[in-house]
Amino acid sequence: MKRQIPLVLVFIFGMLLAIQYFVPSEPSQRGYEFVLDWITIIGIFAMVLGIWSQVHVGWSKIKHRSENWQYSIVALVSMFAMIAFGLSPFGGLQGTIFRLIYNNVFIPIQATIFSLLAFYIASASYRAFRARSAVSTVLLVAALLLMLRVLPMGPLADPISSIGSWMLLVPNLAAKRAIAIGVGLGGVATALKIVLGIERSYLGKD
Amino acid sequence: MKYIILLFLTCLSLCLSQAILAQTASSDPPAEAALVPSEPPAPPGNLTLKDLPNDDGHGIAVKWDLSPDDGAGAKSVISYDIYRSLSPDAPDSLWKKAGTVVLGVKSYADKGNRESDNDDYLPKKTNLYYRVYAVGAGVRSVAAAAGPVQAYDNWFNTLKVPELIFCVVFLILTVRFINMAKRGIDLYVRPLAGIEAIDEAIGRATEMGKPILYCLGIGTAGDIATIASFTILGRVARKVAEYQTSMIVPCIDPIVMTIAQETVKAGYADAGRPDAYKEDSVYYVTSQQFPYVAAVNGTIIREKPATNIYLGYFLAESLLLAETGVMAGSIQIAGTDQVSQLPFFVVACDYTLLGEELYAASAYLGREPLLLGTLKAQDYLKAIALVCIFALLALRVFTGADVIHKPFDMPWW
Amino acid sequence: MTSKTAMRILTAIVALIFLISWIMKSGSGMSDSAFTNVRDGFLVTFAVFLTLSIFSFLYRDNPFYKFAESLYVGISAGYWMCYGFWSTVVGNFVPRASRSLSEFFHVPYQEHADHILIYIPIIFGLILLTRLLPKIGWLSRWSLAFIIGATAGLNLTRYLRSDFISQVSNSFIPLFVDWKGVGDFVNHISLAADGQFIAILSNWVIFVGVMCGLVYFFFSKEHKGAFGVASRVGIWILMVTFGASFGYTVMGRISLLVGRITFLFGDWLNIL
Amino acid sequence: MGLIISAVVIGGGLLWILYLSIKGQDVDRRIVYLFVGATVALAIIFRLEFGEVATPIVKSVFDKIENLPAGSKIVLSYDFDPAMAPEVNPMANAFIRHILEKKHRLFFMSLWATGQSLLSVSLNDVLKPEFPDAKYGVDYCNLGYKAGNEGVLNVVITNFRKMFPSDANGNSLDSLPMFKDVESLKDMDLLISVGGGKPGVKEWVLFAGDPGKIATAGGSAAVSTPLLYPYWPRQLIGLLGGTKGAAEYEAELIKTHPRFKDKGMPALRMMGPQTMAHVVIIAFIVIGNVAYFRSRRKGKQS
Repeated sequence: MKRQIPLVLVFIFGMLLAIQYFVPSEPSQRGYEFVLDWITIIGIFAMVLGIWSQVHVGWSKIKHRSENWQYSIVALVSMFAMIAFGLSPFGGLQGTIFRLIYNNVFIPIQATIFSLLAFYIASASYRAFRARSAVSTVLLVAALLLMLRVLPMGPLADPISSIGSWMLLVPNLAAKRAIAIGVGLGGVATALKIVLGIERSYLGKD
Repeated sequence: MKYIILLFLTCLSLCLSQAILAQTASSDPPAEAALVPSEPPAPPGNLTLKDLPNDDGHGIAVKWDLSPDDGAGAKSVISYDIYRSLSPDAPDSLWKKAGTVVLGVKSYADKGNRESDNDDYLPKKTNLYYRVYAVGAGVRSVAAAAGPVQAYDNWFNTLKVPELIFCVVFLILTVRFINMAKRGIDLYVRPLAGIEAIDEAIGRATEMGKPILYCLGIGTAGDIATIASFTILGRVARKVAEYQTSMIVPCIDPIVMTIAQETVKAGYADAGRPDAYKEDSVYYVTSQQFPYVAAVNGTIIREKPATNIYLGYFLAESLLLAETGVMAGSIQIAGTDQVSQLPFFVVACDYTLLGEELYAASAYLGREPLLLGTLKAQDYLKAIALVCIFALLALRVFTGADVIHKPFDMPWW
Repeated sequence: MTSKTAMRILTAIVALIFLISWIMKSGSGMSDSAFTNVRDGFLVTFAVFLTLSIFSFLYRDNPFYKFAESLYVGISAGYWMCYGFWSTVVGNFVPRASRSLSEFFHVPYQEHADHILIYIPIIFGLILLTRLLPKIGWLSRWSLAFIIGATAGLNLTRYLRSDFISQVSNSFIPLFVDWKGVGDFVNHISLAADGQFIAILSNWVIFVGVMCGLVYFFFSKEHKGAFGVASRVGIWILMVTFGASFGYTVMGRISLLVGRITFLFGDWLNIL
Repeated sequence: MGLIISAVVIGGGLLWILYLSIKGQDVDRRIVYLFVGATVALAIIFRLEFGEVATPIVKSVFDKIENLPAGSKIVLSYDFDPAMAPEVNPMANAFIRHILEKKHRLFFMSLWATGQSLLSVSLNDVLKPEFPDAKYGVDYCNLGYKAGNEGVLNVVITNFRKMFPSDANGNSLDSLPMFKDVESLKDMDLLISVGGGKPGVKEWVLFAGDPGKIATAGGSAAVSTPLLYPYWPRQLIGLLGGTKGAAEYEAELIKTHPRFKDKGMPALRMMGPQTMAHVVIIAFIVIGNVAYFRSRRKGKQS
């Protein structure tokens, strides 16, 4: 019961959906859409598990006064406040307070976290782009060429940007293709292992 | 050898069919014209209808001969309008406009809607009639009419034969190699630095008395990269339990969290220490990319894990996580199938699993014959892909290569 | 002075700056209503405070970052729940489940939907929730099995088309584009599609690159001899690509920072 | 002044760090962060602009417009949406200024529905205030948006009036003097498409420039620029790629027509922080390598 039924379910739904791909007829299309819908609807119930996990982890931190427990209060309060504002009596997703918080708290933090990448990309290049070996020199030179494209380089600007564009076009395409072919195969292999039940660690034990 | 020839032939056929498909998909070159007439253009000729193949039974393929005034004659055609109706002599108001195509095009796939309450509903197994007009500047020709025609369901999509062949070949190869492996034939796999590092990393965590952070990426359970990551997570959890270290698994999706909990629990049980598993070690953060990153970054900097493992589906957060990990002094192992993020992982992490290596990792860690078998099958398919590319190129060279600037025309950006 | 006292002093200074900024911003508000001015002054100042708190993480972890982080995560989780509720529950589920609920939420009830089928995912969903009950928690695996099985099935065939077959068939590129000599390459590095030398060179690089890249991904063969050379070339091609993509991305990331700094200097300090 | 302060602060700092790292000290990542943040901030505060020199691919577009005889007919197509606008709108505005300054006839149109409103913003913010003498229908006209993507080009290459019975304001084309000698795209002297998606520059080349043998130029977002490089120099006379390309064009425009100097050149201004930040990052890469080779040599000696 605990292991067999899930494995059977995996096999049935896996096979059905794999075969569905080849069948264009109407019942098959509708079935496909249903399954996609079902996954979304199960997702709703999963949200309950999400809230539960958050409250559980946060609450146990607060209860045990473990390190940084104060911030769990901030997280929980802001979560429930946001849920409350987002519900119907306050105007839902278009409610004034909901929008205000979203635009003036959420968006600025989001943009700032994203912009941390400007610093990180600099420190990563400083640390990693060193000519330690042939391979890392290639990495370094390619990156440097593309960065030099931005600077006003006078007569050198044209060849540098030509070569840079060429690198973005040609070797890039080759590498992407080679990776994509491998990824395609790996993805299929993983899916097959799951459907056939070769890989079953995700179903737990006992 | 037999197998190889057989495989080669199947691949050849499938690639040819691809090439033919690509040919038929390309449109005619733009026509040239020069005059402005005010009288209606001549109608298109020879209207033929048939059921649209490979569809769900709500489509009709419409074909016609170009109007004599399209690109020639009076050169007055701008486009063609396609109308459909349930009766050949219905009043104009009951003719539904199915579509418009520009000049020079002489076919239209009329894919109607499948819901009867939709405005564009195209009923199945019902007589349908079509009219095609050549449209000029403010005028249109008399109609070319045809019908009846009926739309039918199809039970097999013939355009997908290549995938079917590949699936079958892959399945056969996998079963074959799994059987070989089960019989005890040793299948060689080359060492992968990133995977060997996982073992060391867990040992290091034990020595340091620090946890291991395992991040499944920002994919949902619907991404195959996330699923591949689960298979690795199970094995990492098992080792973590054996070494008696702890692990932290922050998740971006409640379902991913649930599956991860089951996986980690099973890993602990496999190691014989089910009671060491703590439910709170696998937890849900939030379902959005940057808030998730903010929280994980905070965790990394506060817990200072000995090792951070990032495997799964990643976008812009790849560098945000990896650089924070460097700040915290962790050993970092990453892997993703997202080509756009590999550069950042390669630069910032100690070990990176590139693309397919992510999918191969569970087989490496588990070393079970079943898993190694699929790995071998993957290699064979890659060999077939290589042979295909070679063969098709040879074909092109020997049969007089047609010059298309394929690399510059493909939308692969 | 202990670090705790230092922190207290710092917090006080930050609070003071925040207050001054709030007052100044409220005073310089454009709106006629005092309330709007005070509110907008607060919001701009708060956004600045959060922006700087996040930046402070670059120095090291600190209470301001922890606060911003927790707030952000909490708001995000709440936002996501609301969004999920309105889009999935109200938008997707209610119209097919119940007429009275549809009327309550003012969404059109779908007459034609198959109302029985909607209960299958509900059952799966409820089964998923058994996780919260220790005794029958294992039941939830049925739902997980459904999701994983469906995902695996979906990906089993669809991955082949986009990532495998189309990539293989796209690799059939002409290796001898109508050859007209080396003129263009020598005079001027041109990437024109009809500048033959570069076109041919490019196609060869793509061809060799794909081949060697694939060789690199062979797992069950030792990378020795000719095979080893090919796999070395493969990794070189990958590295050129990675380096180029990295260098190319820098500009986009700097733009993000420019945006934030413009916000600080322009919208807050008004010195631009 | 700002440039001197920034150069002293940043340059001096970098030299000091180089000295430290040669002596064997490792640079803390926070120093790197500080430098990146400070350079970008200084560049923004002092509005640093660098002497962008037009690369041939940009210069050829500029020269084309510069050297066409007055009264030449030029099409400018807005093929982008608000998301792309920060990157490509400066190009479009620079083109408008340059074309009208040289007294050419300018035909606006758009293959993107979203281009229409961006187009009217340009008309109201740039064209009307800066060229009050330009007459609608004589010096410029707005054909607006037409659905049909490259199909539109297919038609207008043979005849404008078929696709555009009237302009965006409802005037018939025959009532506009500038259309007197215009039958189709082939009567145009230059086609310019500004955009980064599809349909965009590539479609203009394949469906208009190439079949009609009309000079075509383009401006595109940085992401799609490498894809367009192959068409240069034969099918495209020139191309402005991303903010960098736009800045080069603006620099060239200011050089030749100084009266635009105070009009605010957004791409040039954007390039200031970009250039500074890139210099700093490249400098750090160099410092890192110097330190690395030095430590390796030391390692060998001992």
